[in-house]
Amino acid sequence: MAEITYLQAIRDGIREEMERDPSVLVLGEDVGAKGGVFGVTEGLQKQFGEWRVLDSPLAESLIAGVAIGAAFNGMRPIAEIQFQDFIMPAVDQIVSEAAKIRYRSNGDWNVPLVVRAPFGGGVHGALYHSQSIEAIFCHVPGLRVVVPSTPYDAKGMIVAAVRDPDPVMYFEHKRAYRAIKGEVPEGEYVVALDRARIAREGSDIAIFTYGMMVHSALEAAERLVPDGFECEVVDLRSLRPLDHDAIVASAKKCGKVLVLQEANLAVSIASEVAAIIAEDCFDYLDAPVVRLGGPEIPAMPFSPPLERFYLVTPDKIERALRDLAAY
Amino acid sequence: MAEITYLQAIRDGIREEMERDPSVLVLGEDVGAKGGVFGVTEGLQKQFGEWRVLDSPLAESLIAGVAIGAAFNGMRPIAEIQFQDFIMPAVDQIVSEAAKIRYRSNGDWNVPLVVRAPFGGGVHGALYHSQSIEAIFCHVPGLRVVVPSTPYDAKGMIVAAVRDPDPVMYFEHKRAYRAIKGEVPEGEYVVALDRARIAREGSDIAIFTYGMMVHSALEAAERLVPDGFECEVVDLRSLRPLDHDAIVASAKKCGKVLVLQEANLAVSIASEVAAIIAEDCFDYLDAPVVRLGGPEIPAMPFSPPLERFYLVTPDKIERALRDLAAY
Amino acid sequence: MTVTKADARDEASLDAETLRAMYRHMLRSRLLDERMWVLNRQGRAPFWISGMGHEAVQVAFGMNLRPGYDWVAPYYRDLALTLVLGMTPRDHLLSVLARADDPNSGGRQMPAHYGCRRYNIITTGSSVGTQLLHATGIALASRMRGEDAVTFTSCGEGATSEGDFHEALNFAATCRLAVIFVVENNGFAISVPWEKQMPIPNVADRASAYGVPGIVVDGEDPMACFRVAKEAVTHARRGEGPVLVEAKVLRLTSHSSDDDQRRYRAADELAAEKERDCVARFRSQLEDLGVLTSTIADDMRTDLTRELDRAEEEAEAAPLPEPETAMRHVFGEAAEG
Amino acid sequence: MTVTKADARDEASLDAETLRAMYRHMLRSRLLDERMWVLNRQGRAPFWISGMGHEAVQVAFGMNLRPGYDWVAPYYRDLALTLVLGMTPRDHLLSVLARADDPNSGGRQMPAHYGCRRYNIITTGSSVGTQLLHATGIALASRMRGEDAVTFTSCGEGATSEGDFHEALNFAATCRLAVIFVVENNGFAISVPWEKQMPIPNVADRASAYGVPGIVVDGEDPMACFRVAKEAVTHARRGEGPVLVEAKVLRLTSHSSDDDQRRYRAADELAAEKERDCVARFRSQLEDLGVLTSTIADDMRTDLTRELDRAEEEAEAAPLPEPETAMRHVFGEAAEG
Ligand SMILES: Cc1ncc(C[n+]2csc(CCOP(=O)(O)OP(=O)(O)O)c2C)c(N)n1
Ligand SMILES: Cc1ncc(C[n+]2csc(CCOP(=O)(O)OP(=O)(O)O)c2C)c(N)n1
Ligand SMILES: [Mg+2]
Ligand SMILES: [Mg+2]
Repeated sequence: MAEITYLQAIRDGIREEMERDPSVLVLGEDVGAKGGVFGVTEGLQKQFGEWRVLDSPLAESLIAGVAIGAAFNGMRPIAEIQFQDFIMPAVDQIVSEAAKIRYRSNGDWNVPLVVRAPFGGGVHGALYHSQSIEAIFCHVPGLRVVVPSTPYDAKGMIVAAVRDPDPVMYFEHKRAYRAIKGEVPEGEYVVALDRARIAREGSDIAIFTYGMMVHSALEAAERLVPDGFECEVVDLRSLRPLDHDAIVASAKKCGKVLVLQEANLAVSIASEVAAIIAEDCFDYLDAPVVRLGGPEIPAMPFSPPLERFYLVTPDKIERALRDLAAY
Repeated sequence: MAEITYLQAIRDGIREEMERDPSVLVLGEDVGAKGGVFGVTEGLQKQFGEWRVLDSPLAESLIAGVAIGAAFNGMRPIAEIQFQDFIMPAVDQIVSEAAKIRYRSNGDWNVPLVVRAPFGGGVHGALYHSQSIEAIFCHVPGLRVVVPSTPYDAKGMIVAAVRDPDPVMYFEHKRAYRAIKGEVPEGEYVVALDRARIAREGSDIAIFTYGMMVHSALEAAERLVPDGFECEVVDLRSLRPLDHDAIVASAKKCGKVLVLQEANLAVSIASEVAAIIAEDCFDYLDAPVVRLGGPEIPAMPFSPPLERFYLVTPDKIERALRDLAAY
Repeated sequence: MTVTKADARDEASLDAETLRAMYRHMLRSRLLDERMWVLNRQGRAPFWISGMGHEAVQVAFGMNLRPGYDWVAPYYRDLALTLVLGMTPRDHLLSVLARADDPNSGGRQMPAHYGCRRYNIITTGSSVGTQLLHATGIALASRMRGEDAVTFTSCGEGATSEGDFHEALNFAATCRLAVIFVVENNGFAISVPWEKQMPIPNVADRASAYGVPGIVVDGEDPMACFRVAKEAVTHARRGEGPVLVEAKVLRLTSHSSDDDQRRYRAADELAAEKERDCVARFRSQLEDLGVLTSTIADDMRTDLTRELDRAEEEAEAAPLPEPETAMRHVFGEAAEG
Repeated sequence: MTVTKADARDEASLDAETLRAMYRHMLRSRLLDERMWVLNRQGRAPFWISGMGHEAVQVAFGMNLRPGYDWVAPYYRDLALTLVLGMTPRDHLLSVLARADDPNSGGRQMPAHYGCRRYNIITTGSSVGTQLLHATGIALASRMRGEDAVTFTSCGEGATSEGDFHEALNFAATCRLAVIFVVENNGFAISVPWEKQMPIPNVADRASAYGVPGIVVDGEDPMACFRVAKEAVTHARRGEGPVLVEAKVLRLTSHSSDDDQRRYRAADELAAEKERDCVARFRSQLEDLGVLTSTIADDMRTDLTRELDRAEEEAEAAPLPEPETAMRHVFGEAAEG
C-alpha cells in the first residue's frame, strides 16, 4: 500500500469516481487550470475537460444552486467552495433547498450532491481563512456532514459521498492536506458516512473529536501513557448524523470524557456529543464531561500570538486530560 | 397597567424608540403600507415617513447588508426578515459581516443593528413558514440572540436591542403575536439581553426553554402539581449568550432537568444547555438530562396530522416530566 | 430588447384548434383556482395562492414545451402551466386538502408548491428565486449530455431583486445554456409596487446586461404570449442560449389567502384590472374570430366544472397522511459499497 | 454607457501640481507594495495581496473624495486609495507584520483588509462583494440626514458575479443614492479569466440594467481616471444617483503571495502587461509634458523610500498583541438602561 497525503487521497477518490461514472462533475472557483487554491483538483480538467471540471464565476450561491440543478437532472456534482468561510452566500441553496428537496417532494426528487470545502486554522489565515463552521450544517436535517481525518477515510468517504443519493457536506482540514500522510489501498473502496472510528483504544478517558484535532488528541494521549493512563480517541468522522452508539459505548467504557474541537463551543458538535452523553451515560460517568474548543470570539485572528491563543494545542489537551485523570 | 398582545408590545417598543431617537429606522419587505405580513409595523410608516419605515426590494442580503451600512454611518436600523426561514440569503451579511465587524476592526467600528424575524410553527405554515433555526446564529460569536416569550419582555428587549451597540438577532414566535397577552407598563424600560428569567419557581424538575414553549411548559408544569411535583420553568430569553449561572443554579436546585424546544435537537440550544449542565452540575444531578424537541426531519410539514406529529405539545411535555419525576 | 405586442400575425398563425385548446387550458386553470378560493373561504383549506391573471403566458409556454422531455422549474403562481404539462385538478386538490396522495409533496408543503417528477417539474420550495439557479444547473446537465431539452423557469418580478436572479442569468448566458427565464411581472411583491423594487420599468431590459434577448410581452394577451413562447423555445432549443421574457400580467387577487390587497391598493385600480382579465377577454376575442361560439364555451365550462366536482370529491375522500410518515424521506438508500 | 478614454482635455484640465501629486501618490503606493513583497519573500510576512497596476484609478478617486467626510468601502487591492485618504505606509506595515498598533485591525486580519474610522474607511472583510451593500446603506444614512457626502466602493470584476453586486446596484439606483461603484477589472478572479465569469465584455454595460451611468475607463491612464473620478463624484454629490465605473486595470502580480500566475497565464501575455504599467508610463508621460524632470522624480523616490525605511523600522520594533487581547472587542458596552 502506498503512503499518500490527505490531499492526494481526496484527489484520487474524485478522479476514480469521475473515471467510473460520467455523471460526476466538479464545479467551483479556480478548480480548472489552477487545480483549486490548494491543488486538490490539479490535473482533473486536463483529464476530463472543461465541462466536467468547470471553473465557475465567483458566486457561491451559484455553485450550490447550479450543482443542485445538475443533480436534479441526473448528474452527481461535486461543488467546491474555496474556503468553508465563503460558504455563507450558499447557505440558502444548501439549507433551504438541497437539504429539503427529498423531504418536501415526498421522495419524488433527490439531489445527489457533494459540497466540499476546506476548513480550520493554524495557517495564518486569519478571520476568513481559518474558520470551522461545520456546526451550522450539523443542525440541519437532510444534510450529511463528514470530516475525514486520515487519507484512508478521505478517499473512502469522498467516494461514498459521491455515490450517496443525498447532499453530503464534505469538509477537509486545510492543514491536513499536506501534513497528514497515510496508507491507502489501490482501487475502489468506501467508508460509511455514518460511523465513528476508534483511532486509539483505551479505557481511562474517552476523547471525542474530528479533523486535525484527532492527531492532536493522539499526540496528547501518548503523553499520558507513562503515567498509566490510556485514552480512547474516537474520531467522529460523521458529524451529522453522529454515531450515537459509538459515542455512548466509548463514554460508558471509560467513564470520563473529553470532547474536543477546533471550533468555538457554544451550540456546536461538542455540545451535541456532551448532551448525548448527559442523556445516555448517566450511570456510567466518573467525572463531569469536559469540553475543550476555541474561545467564543468571532474567528481566529492573524497575529501569531493571537492565533496561538485561539488554537487547541496538544499542550492544552494534555492539561485537560491530566485534570480529568486526577478527578 | 394595560394588557396588550405580544405583537403590540413589540410595536410599542419600536415606536417609542423611533420617537426618542431619529437614527432608528425600520427596513424590510412589506413593512410600510402593509405594516408587515403580521402587522407588527402597522401605522409606523404613516407616523415616521417612507424613509424611516422603508419597503425594501425582495432581497434579504440587501436588507441585512444595507442595514449594516446604515449602522456604520450612525443609524440604528431594525431590519425585518419576513419569516425566519427566509433569513438564509442574509447569512453571509449577518455571520461574515455584522458579527465580525467590531472584532475585526479591533473595536474601531461597530454596528448597532437589530434583525427581527418571526419563527415557529403550529400555524399551517409548512416547511418554509414554520422553522425555528435560531441555533445557527447561536453558534456565532459576535451575535446576540434573544427570544422574548411575554409582552413585557418583548417590549423591554426590543428597546434594549435597539440601544445595544452590537448586532442583536431578535426572534419572535409568530403564534405568540396575538395569542399571548400580558401586562406591560407605560413608557420606557429595558430588559437585559443576557439574563434568563424564572417563569415559575419549583424545586423538583428544572425546565429550560424559550419562546412559545415557555407557555406549554407552564401548562404542563401545572398538571404535575396535584401529584406534588413543582417544576421550575426557566425562560432562557437570551440564547446567545446563554445565562450560564441561572442555568446551573436551577439545575443544581432541582437535580432533574428537562430541556425543551420546538426546533429539532441536534446541535441546538438544547444541546448547549444539556452540555453546560453535564459540565457544571455533575454532583447535583439525580437523573439524566432529558431533551425534548422537534424530530430530526427537514422541517414541519403542512398536513395537520404531520404538523401535530412534529410539535412538542403540553401532553408530550407532561409525559416527559412524569417520566423524570418517576426516575 | 424587443417589445412584442399581439399583432395580426398572431391571429393568422394559430389554427382554431390550438386557440380553443389554449382557451380551454386557461379556463380549466381559472375554474380550479376559483374552487381553491371557495375551499379556503369555507375553512376547508387553510391557504391558497392564486395564479389568476397569470394564465395566458403559462399556457402559452406549456403548449410549446415537450412534457417529460423539457424541464420546468416553476413558481407558486404556475398552476395553469402544471395543468398543461399533464398534472390534474385532482392532483392540486389533493395538495390543497393536504392529502397523502398529493403528487406535489404528499401534503407536506403548502399548496402551490408544485413538483412532479413524471413531467420533469422539479419540486418548488418557498425561498423565492432559488429555482433560477436550479434551472441553470439542469440546462448545464442537458448540455453536457448533448440533449436539446430546454429548461423553463419562472418567478415574479419581486424575486428578480434577489442575488440568485443575477447569478443565474450571468452563468446561463456565459455558458449559453438553454434556459428560458420567464418573469411574470404583476407589478407587486406582496404589497411593494414595482417602483420600489427597481429603477427601470422593464425587467427584460436587464437582458442586455447578460447579452441575451429580452422580450416584454402583454401577459394578458394569449396570442402574443404564444408567439413569444414559441420563439423563445425555438431559440433555446437551437442552442442559441438563454432568453429573458417578461410578461406583464395582472394579479387579479390578493397576494394570497392571508393577504387583503384593498389595504394597500386603490379600489378603482383593482376594478380597472378586472377589465383586462385574459380569460374573459380571450373568450370574446375568440368568439369575435369565430373560433369559439358561446355554446362551445359554455359546454367547455360545464365539462370542466364536472371534472372539477369529481376531482374535489375524490380529493375530499382521500386519506390524510399517517402521522409517523413524517419521519420518511429524509434520506434515500445509503451509499452502496 | 459611455466609454471614456484619455484625451487632450485631460492634459489641459489638470495643473502641474495636481499631476505631480498624482504621480507621487502612485509611486508611494507602488514602493510600499514592492516592500510588502520583499517582506513576504524574506519570510517576515506570511501574506501579501497587491495593488500593483491598480494604482491610477485609486489615486484618481482618492484625490476627488473628501477624507473623513465622504465614505469609503474599499477592497483588498485599494492600498493606494487608503494612502491618498490619509493612511500611512507605517499603518500598513504594522498590519503586514501583524502588530498590535495596526489601525486596520490590530493585527487581527490578514494584510490588505483595510479600515480606519478616522477617514471613514469602513472595515473590510474577506467575503467579496459584501461591501457594495454596506456602501449602499451608508449612502442611505447620508441621504436620510440630508448630507451630500458620497460613498465610494470598489471590488474586482470577479466579485460582480456575486448576488450582492446586483442587490446593491438595484437598491442604490432605486433610491438614487450617492454611491460610486468602481469595478477594478483586471481580467481575472484568481485564475479564472473574465470570459468565464461573464458573457459581455464590460461590467459597466450592466449599468443600463439599473438605469445609471456606466463608464469604462483605461485604468492604466491616470489622467483619464482623474477626469472620470471627478465626474462621478460630482454626479453623486449633486444627488443624481449612483454611477458604475469600470477601470480596466492590470494585475501586475500573481493574485496573492500564495499564488503563481505563471501556472495559468502565458509568459508573453505577462511580459506585455508590464509595458502598460501605469506608474512607469505616467512618469514618462509627465516628463514629456515637462511636469516632471527625472531629477524631481528621482528625489521623490528617494524621499518616499526614506519614509518607507523609517516606517518599516518602526513597525518592526512595534510590539505584537498580547495573547489575551484576543478576547477583546467581541461586544462593546452593554445597552444602557
Ligand atoms: C427569500 C424569500 N423572501 C421572502 C419571501 C416571502 N414572500 C413570498 S412571495 C413574496 C413576494 C413575491 O413577489 P413576486 O416575486 O413579484 O411574485 P408574485 O407573488 O407577485 O407573483 C414574498 C416577499 C419568500 N417566499 N422568500
Ligand atoms: C465570497 C468569497 N468567495 C471566494 C473568495 C476567495 N477569493 C478571494 S479573491 C478572489 C478573486 C477575486 O477576483 P476579483 O473580484 O476579480 O478581484 P481581483 O482579486 O482580481 O482584484 C476569490 C475567489 C472570497 N474572498 N470571498
Ligand atoms: Mg409580483
Ligand atoms: Mg479581477
